[in-house]
Amino acid sequence: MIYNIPFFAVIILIAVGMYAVIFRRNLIKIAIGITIVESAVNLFLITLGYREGGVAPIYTNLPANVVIPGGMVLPVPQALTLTSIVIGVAVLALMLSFIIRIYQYYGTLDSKKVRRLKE
Amino acid sequence: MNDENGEGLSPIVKIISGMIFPFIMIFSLYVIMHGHLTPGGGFQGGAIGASAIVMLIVAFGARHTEKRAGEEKLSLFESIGGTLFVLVAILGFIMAATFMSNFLVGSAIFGEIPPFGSNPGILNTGGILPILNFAVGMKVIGGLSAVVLAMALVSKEDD
Amino acid sequence: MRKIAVVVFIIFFAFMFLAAYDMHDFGAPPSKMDDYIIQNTQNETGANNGVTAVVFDYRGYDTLGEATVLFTAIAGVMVVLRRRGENE
Amino acid sequence: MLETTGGYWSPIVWIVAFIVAFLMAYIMWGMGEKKHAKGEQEKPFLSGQDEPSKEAVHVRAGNIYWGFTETLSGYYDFMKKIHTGIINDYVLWLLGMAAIFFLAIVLPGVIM
Amino acid sequence: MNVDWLLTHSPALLIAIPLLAAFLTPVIDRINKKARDAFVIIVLIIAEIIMIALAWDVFTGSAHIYTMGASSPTATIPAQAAVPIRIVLEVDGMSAFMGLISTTVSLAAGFYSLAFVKKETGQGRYYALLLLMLVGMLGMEFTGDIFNLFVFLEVLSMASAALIAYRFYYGDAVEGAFKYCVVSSLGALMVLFAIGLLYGQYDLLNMAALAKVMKYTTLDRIALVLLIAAFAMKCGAVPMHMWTPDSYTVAPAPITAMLVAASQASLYALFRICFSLYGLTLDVTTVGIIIIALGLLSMFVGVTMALPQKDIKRLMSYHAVSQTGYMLLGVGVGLYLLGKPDFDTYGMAAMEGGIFHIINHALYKGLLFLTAGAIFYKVKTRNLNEMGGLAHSMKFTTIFFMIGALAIAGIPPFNGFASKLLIYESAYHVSPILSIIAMLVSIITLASFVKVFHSAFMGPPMENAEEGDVPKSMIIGMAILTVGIILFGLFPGWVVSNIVHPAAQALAAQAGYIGSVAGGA
Repeated sequence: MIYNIPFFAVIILIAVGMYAVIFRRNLIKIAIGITIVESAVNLFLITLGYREGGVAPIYTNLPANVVIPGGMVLPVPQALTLTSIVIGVAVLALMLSFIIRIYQYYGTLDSKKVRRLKE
Repeated sequence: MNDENGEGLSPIVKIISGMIFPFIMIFSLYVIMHGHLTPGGGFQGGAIGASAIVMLIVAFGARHTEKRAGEEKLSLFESIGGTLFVLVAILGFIMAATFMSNFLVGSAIFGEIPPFGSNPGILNTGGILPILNFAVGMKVIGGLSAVVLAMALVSKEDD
Repeated sequence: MRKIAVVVFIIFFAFMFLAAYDMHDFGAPPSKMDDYIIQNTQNETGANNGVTAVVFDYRGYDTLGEATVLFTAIAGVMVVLRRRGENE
Repeated sequence: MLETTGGYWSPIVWIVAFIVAFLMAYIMWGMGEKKHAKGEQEKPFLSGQDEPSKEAVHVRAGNIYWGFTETLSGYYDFMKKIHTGIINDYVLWLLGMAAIFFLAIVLPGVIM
Repeated sequence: MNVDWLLTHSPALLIAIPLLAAFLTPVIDRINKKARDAFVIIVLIIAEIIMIALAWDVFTGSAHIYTMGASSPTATIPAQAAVPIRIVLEVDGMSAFMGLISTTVSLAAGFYSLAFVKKETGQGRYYALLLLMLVGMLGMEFTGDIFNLFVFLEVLSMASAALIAYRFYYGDAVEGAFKYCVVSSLGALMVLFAIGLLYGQYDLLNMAALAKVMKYTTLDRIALVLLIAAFAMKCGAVPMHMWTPDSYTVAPAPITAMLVAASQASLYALFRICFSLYGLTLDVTTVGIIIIALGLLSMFVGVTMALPQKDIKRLMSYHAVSQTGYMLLGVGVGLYLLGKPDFDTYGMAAMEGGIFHIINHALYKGLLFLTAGAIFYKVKTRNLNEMGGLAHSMKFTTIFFMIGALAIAGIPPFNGFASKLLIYESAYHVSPILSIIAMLVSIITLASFVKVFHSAFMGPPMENAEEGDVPKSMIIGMAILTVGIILFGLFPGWVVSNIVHPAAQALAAQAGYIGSVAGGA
């Protein structure tokens, strides 16, 4: 369906992120890939709540001609996105600090060499 | 060009970032305190405030910033913000029926109920929302800047 | 090995595209719960901003969890990047 | 007393039975020959050789079940090949299993 | 503040008290270290007491509903609305059961940590993260809201990842933590995407309300696949188990015991999704077979990989994978038979076995990891080849280890036997091969623990081993779990009918789950 282009964009973005996680061996690139997937999912949540021609669900200085509730976009997906963005920041911070330590103790960022734990 | 620690950017950057630092903080506070009226809120305002501190870290160097406000102090700030959030949530038990209930709606503090529909925005509304926004703002300012400071200090440890 | 990876990748995303194809039309979401929130945010929470009302009131518990995640991650960063040799 | 579909299981009865069996074994052991010589007779007989010290004959962990892993070496080689320890592969396994579940659960619904 | 008030608010209190304590712990740490230790232990004991009270009330009465921020805890649906708007906590038998596991294991780990991390820096944050892990587990188990499940899943993952890397100076600890962090955050993102799919279709986030309108469309199927894959990965099912040994091995021992409980929280989420969210709308045969297959693979691969390991904690981690297989098998058989006429006889027994095995596994695997930590504390190595003769100096640890090892191998009269018996008998009716494999796995489990016992505790004493056993607080931590194992082993009938049966019933009866939040099904 042609109207679903934003959803297709989300999937393509997820595919890009997953590609980085699976096929790239640099740990920082893996972290970047996860962040891209994260952004894609956030984009997905935001697009879920869009109503055609809707304005933000804020009553401060709201234009008079807006239909309530049909003329406003959905507030819940925005709140979910906000939550998920902060969670993404938290994950990224933790992951980067792990990478810093890995680089100190292994001297490399290659995921094929960061494997003292195996079998 | 460098100060006695051998780090930080040029004096021009230092002076200008020092000058605009209070303005960014005021803007951050504005975004936090108007969270229940306009787009924005605790997280967004907190991120702005944290970016001001990160700007200082970049301009003056991590060691210099650490002397003024160490990562431990910043994360203490964060702990206090988190505690405030939970305490307000727990007050819901005592003041009203359930955890996290908005017990301030209808009271004198932030309790005004705005007229339905479009209005210019009254600051004294929102119940516990402004307080929670403030708590979260504190948390985010403390937390994010503490993370950046910790990472900047660790990358300096080697040399 | 790389061939298997490519095949898995293609199968997985074929079904994800199926999901995108099957979604409701963009711009016309179902809105039972959200309409209630839009209509009642002002008299129930006293806030003009619907999103903030959801974030801190209707789904305030989620925000508590989210603040906890942030706190957790920051405590984690401090633990991982801490200096050693103070207590020992 | 735990009722199962095929019967029941009662640990108390089991313990009583265990104690009874233990007592019977103890009594039988007590009825054995009592006048064997201490010292010389307790040592194992190794074709006249001296018994090696305990440290020398202690089997280390890596050697226990050597025969088992050797017999199943084909299986274990395959397992070692799979457990690469590379993070990319871990994610690929996750994605692969999701793909298999997709084929098993979603595909029948789409076809029908 | 009477008992009724406490019971009504206990679901929220159980989250709020450890959470507040977690925020306060770094502050108290700056003031006094001893006060911090006492504070953490007191909070854990309070949580345990409230949890037991709540669980008792749930098992004897009905499910507790708690609506966050509403005018009354049971007002799930506002007057003018047709669906739940706010976040609802729903503590039914299964949630209370899992909550008991989480708090008990946390209490043991808390006591154990007092001595175990005494020489480390950054203890204030260590305890804060330990409390946050408890919060994450309880949050996941109590919530009735699917997005909230995601949030607490992330709390749990982040706290676990940070604690796995606690001893970062070993290098490989950070590697294990990084791997855990990557797979768990990707899994969580898959969960979030699935939540988006469900939300986009029904505009609902409450699980009971979603279950009421669930139609099992293609999108629902895709969401189901993503949820199953993510949660099966998080609970360590083969072949997505590779992160499990990596991260369990390098984490400090009390944290490993907590991680066992944490992966069981994911297992709970998997069961909750299958039984309560989808229930009979899903294709129970296919999904049941998938879960049974995952269980069989986990059992077999886990135990065979455990046998040749030389690292004591890595060996036990593979056993954790293998024991997870039993739970998947038991509950998978239940799901396979759900809605079929056999369910009331074999299906229920299988589910009881699988669920009983969850608590048994948490107790004895927690205990075994704690004894492994005690060994590491004494000899400073995890390599079995370098150990020997520890029974000479560590009497208590040896006894605890023997009890744990006999319980995990399913030797009567310990608790492992009771739950495995239930699983064998009921799985036999689906296919005899399932029971045969399960028994075979049990035998190899015993074999590999004989190996550990022989190489760590038997033999001549080590030259460089210190005299004496581990400190008292570590023994208390292990003793808590040991008492649980013995009690559960001696009174399995009472436990199954009073604790496990309500939990299994809560999972199987979807109508009850929906009805208590969203009105009649």
